[in-house]
Amino acid sequence: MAGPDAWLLAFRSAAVARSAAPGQFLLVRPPDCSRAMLRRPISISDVSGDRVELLFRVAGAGTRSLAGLTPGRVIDIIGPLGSPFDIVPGPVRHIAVAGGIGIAPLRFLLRRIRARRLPVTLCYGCRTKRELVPHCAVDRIVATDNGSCGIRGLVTTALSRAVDSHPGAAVYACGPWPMLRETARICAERGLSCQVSLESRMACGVGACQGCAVKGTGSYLTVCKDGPVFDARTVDWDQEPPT
Amino acid sequence: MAGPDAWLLAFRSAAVARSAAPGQFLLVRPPDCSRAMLRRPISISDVSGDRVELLFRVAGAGTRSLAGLTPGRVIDIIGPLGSPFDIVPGPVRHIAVAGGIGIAPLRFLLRRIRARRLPVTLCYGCRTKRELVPHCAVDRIVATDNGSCGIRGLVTTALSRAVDSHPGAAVYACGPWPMLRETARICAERGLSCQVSLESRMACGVGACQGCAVKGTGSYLTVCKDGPVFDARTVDWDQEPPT
Amino acid sequence: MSPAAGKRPVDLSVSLAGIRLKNPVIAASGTFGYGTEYDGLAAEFGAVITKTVTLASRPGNAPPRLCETASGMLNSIGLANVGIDAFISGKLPALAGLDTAVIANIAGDRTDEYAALARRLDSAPGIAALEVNISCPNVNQGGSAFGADPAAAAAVTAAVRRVTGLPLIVKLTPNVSDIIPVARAVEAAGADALSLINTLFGMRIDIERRRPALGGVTGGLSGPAILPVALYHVHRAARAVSIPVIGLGGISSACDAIEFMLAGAAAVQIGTATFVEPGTVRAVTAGLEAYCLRHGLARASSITGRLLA
Amino acid sequence: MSPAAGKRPVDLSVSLAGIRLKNPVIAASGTFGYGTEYDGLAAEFGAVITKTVTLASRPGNAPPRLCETASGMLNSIGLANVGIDAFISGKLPALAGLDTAVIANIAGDRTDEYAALARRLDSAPGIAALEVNISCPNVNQGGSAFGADPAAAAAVTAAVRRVTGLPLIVKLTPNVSDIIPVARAVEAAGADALSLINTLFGMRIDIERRRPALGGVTGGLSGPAILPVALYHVHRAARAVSIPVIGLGGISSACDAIEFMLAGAAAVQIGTATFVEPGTVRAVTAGLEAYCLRHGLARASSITGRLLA
Ligand SMILES: Cc1cc2nc3c(=O)[nH]c(=O)nc-3n(C[C@H](O)[C@H](O)[C@H](O)COP(=O)(O)OP(=O)(O)OC[C@H]3O[C@@H](n4cnc5c(N)ncnc54)[C@H](O)[C@@H]3O)c2cc1C
Ligand SMILES: Cc1cc2nc3c(=O)[nH]c(=O)nc-3n(C[C@H](O)[C@H](O)[C@H](O)COP(=O)(O)OP(=O)(O)OC[C@H]3O[C@@H](n4cnc5c(N)ncnc54)[C@H](O)[C@@H]3O)c2cc1C
Ligand SMILES: Cc1cc2nc3c(=O)[nH]c(=O)nc-3n(C[C@H](O)[C@H](O)[C@H](O)COP(=O)(O)O)c2cc1C
Ligand SMILES: Cc1cc2nc3c(=O)[nH]c(=O)nc-3n(C[C@H](O)[C@H](O)[C@H](O)COP(=O)(O)O)c2cc1C
Ligand code: FES
Ligand code: FES
Repeated sequence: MAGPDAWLLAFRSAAVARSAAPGQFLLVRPPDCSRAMLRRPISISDVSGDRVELLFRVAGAGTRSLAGLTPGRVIDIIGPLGSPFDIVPGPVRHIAVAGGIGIAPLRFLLRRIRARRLPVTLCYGCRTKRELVPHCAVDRIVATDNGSCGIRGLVTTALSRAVDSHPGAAVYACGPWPMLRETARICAERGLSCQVSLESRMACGVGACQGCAVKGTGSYLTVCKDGPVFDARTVDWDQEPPT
Repeated sequence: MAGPDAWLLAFRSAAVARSAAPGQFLLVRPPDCSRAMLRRPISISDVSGDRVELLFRVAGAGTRSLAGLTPGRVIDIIGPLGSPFDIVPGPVRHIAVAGGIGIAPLRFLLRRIRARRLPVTLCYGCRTKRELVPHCAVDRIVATDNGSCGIRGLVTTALSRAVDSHPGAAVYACGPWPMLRETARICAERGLSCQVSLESRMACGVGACQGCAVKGTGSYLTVCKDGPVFDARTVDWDQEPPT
Repeated sequence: MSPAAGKRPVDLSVSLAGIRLKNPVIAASGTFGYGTEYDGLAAEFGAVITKTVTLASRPGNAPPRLCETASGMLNSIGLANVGIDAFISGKLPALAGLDTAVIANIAGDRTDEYAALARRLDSAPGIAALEVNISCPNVNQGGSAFGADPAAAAAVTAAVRRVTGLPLIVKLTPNVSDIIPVARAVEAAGADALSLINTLFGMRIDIERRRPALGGVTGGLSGPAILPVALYHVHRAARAVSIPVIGLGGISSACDAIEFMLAGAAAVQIGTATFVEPGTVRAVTAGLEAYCLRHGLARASSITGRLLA
Repeated sequence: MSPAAGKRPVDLSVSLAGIRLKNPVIAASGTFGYGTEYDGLAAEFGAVITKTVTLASRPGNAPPRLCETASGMLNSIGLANVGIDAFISGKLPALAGLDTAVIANIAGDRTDEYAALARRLDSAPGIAALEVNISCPNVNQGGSAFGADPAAAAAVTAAVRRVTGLPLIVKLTPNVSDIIPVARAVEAAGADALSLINTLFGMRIDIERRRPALGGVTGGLSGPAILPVALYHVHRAARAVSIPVIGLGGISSACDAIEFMLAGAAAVQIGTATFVEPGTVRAVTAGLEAYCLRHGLARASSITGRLLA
């Protein structure tokens, strides 16, 4: 466990480690469970050597059965899938915005940004201090609903301040829909590059079934193949949250 | 494991131990398994103190998931259910006839017969020596298909000899349908009391659904409530084996 | 809502087709025998529906009668039952003492058999309502043939209506392309409520023996596998008629039951889930209560039809 | 059978509606995109059926489009597709190189739309057959309405038959009280084969938000949950027509596939199982081979219809 209901699942896979890019995900098959037949999309949360980390929250039957995996068990995955974050070349500063379990893909992104020795700030919002997941040491601003850690309030408030002190920053976000929508708005207002990682229920994970569609500004977009990382300007923020 | 694919599952339950009689069964819920929703009927194979033993063969998904239970896990059961063997008062000798995993309920029966210090013989047939399950020491005649232990041939051949040397014996049998049919024939021919434990697929286990019916000489009989132990004369031996 | 209000007990009772049930959870016909096989369980239910009874006793189909499938089961019991005489003399008396409403489920091969059964039960003591089974998949005549044809369904309903003052619940089959014409026809013919769904037609094969897995060749599919199909039909039927609808098919938890109620069901039935876990009824009533508390509802009946747009 | 004979490789190929497939395992429409999304997998199948294509491109239904159920899933994709022009120019070329037969699945709102699609595809290169979808549960017009009415189903089939020499497979819906009249009508109208089943109507509700779980409100149920229903219809249809029947619905293993073939299916399709395990096709072909060896069958096609009495 990596928090009140966040779990860290680590396994070795040279193939995944070699090809994975931050923002990509795996389709993980829940161990035999009568209530979870389909695979669950889980972001690649970190890679070092051939060790791959997944960080997830128990949301229902599928993630619960994953949380029940014991060391030594084999895990059945497909991936890496999806189109990753694109580390924008040369801006003044990279700002990652995480809401709750949205920290998962950003941990991997932060590792890659740091590896390039680029300046980076993490704005990390959680309901309470207890939910904060330990993550790699970067410059960070924490926001909690109750002020139990960092500033009291929304992570997007922290983001507003951060972008205002770093003009021209590139923003990368993952978290609940309202947070992403607000992040997109803040960035659009200032003309900043903003990439968001979206969620949707999935079946195939490879663009074959059209099941994970979300509304784009033009047509529908598949979260599994066109995303999960999208330029925030291509997403229709007025739709119902897709999950 | 108690043989090549026989498993011994022991647990403590004062309630079951107190009320169980040989021939009765439990409805066991397979641990979460997408291919086995219904409970599986498993005979009570032995009771001592408040320890209850089940002995079972992996036949499919349900028993496979039971075989995967690890020590310390809780097992979800209903029972004891069904009508038990009736230890016939005062015959010359009690003869138990087991075919393969049919030994399961007879182990408990043998314990109870021995506790009453009644004379007993076990005729026990298996495909090979490897399949023989260790059981309480009684006078026994083993038969294997390949002669790897005891006599070579059918357990019913052993039974014929045993009943011929013990006129007036009471016979108790559990095993595959053809073995039971032959056992019934042998006993009927000699006018011996013969009780057989039948199998059938079950849903409710309490006589509510009529799903486990087998043909009796008159009407259908429910294996779960009228049985599983029947006087062999009440069973229609010409029907297709019920499972 | 104040904490005190939140603690006030929820009223689980429902009124249905003129009868009052202490809670909306009903034991489904054929899965609860004649009400007494599950020791002490009957009293947990708002009502208990007995195994379908026919005029003459029936032996039922050849074994095997059961076969498990993914999250479901097939049965080809074939309306094995003791017949109306033995039902009234041998089974009803034991039900009299139970703290639950007793609903008798009837079926026949012809319309006049339904009427004859209803007439007999009309004068029998201790019966709260009749459930008319025009949807059994396991008989050659009658059965679901009535339930698939609006006119035949209406004829059975009307024939029964004519001979009894008991509340009439008609149980429909999901094996139709559109349930609405059947539901409306049955309503117009005098039904007081509908039950849906009965089982779906299904089959399995034993590939090594190359034989159907069931003695009856085909059977009825029940259990969690069919829940989405049942909910679909309940949702549509509840919008199409103004009599109450009782939802069933695959319910194994309070959440499942609430889905049916939101979709428009006034009450629910539990069938297959009782086999898997006899205590399902308790879990469902407790879960209904918790849901009502969480959503500030004073009575469970308020859940019915609250689905948004 | 001698050990040598037992080791001779099994012939997995089947002939169907005038086309020869290297094995009887086919990717089901809508679950395998346009054939290339699953890297390298197409070549494992005897044939690949592309996502239903319509005349104009369609965006599909509002999200969420998927919802899991016990041993199954609901989808309300709504025939999201690129339209016939983009299909022919943008999707077909990539399929040309694949070592598998390509079957194009078509649907329209009206009979003439089906005919127009068939006419376009008749002259398009690399198409082995057409699958005519008269059974989609997720569209308001056409779709399964055609499939539930024998006359409408026959009209669509005849209209398509008139304009193309391609082998015609008609895909039927299980949402009918009796599939036989539809199967026979479609056969008489010129179909070369039948595919069944498409998905069952289904629904789920999110009880906390009190909203349907799917943006499209109702959806189509697929996966292991529906296997017994599919087998039931395949078994009946195969006995009622003399054209080959392709069985699908919930198949996730070789054993499942063999059940359909014993029931009379000449080939099978894999849909939902590919999502769960893309390698299902390999497991099924290997398992068919092993079954044939075990039962002394020289060719997989001998399994078809071998069910005993
Ligand atoms: C690309 C991608 C990457 C993801 N990465 C992570 C991650 O790294 N860590 C993590 O904890 N979660 C992640 N998620 C979310 C995760 O997939 C869902 O929480 C999970 O599928 C829920 O499955 P379940 O069986 O536990 O719950 P269910 O019982 O299936 O659902 C419980 C609740 O979760 C919602 N839900 C179901 N499926 C999804 C889904 N695919 N996405 C979002 N919500 C869903 C349902 O609507 C329901 O409200 C990711 C989702 C996507 C699409
Ligand atoms: C009263 C009773 C007592 C039993 N006691 C024991 C016991 O002590 N030890 C033991 O190993 N087995 C016992 N059985 C048999 C046991 O119940 C089945 O082997 C088991 O239910 C198979 O479940 P499965 O999921 O493993 O296999 P499945 O996949 O369900 O079936 C595998 C094979 O077993 C057959 N089968 C399925 N259900 C039953 C059933 N209820 N009875 C017989 N065959 C069945 C099927 O037709 C199939 O051929 C007993 C059965 C009954 C009725
Ligand atoms: C073993 C069995 C026997 C049944 N017998 C009857 C019956 O006699 N009459 C009837 O109306 N329905 C009968 N049914 C159908 C159930 O009442 C119910 O409609 C169906 O099983 C769907 O509900 P469930 O999924 O909760 O079981 C039977 C179902 C099962 C599983
Ligand atoms: C996500 C999804 C999309 C589907 N789209 C189509 C389609 O476009 N055309 C069609 O004929 N069938 C479509 N189907 C139905 C399948 O081809 C198949 O008939 C059904 O899913 C049953 O098979 P299965 O249980 O193996 O999935 C779709 C099924 C799913 C799950
Ligand atoms: S999950 Fe199938 S297209 Fe995205
Ligand atoms: S299992 Fe239900 S009557 Fe025997």
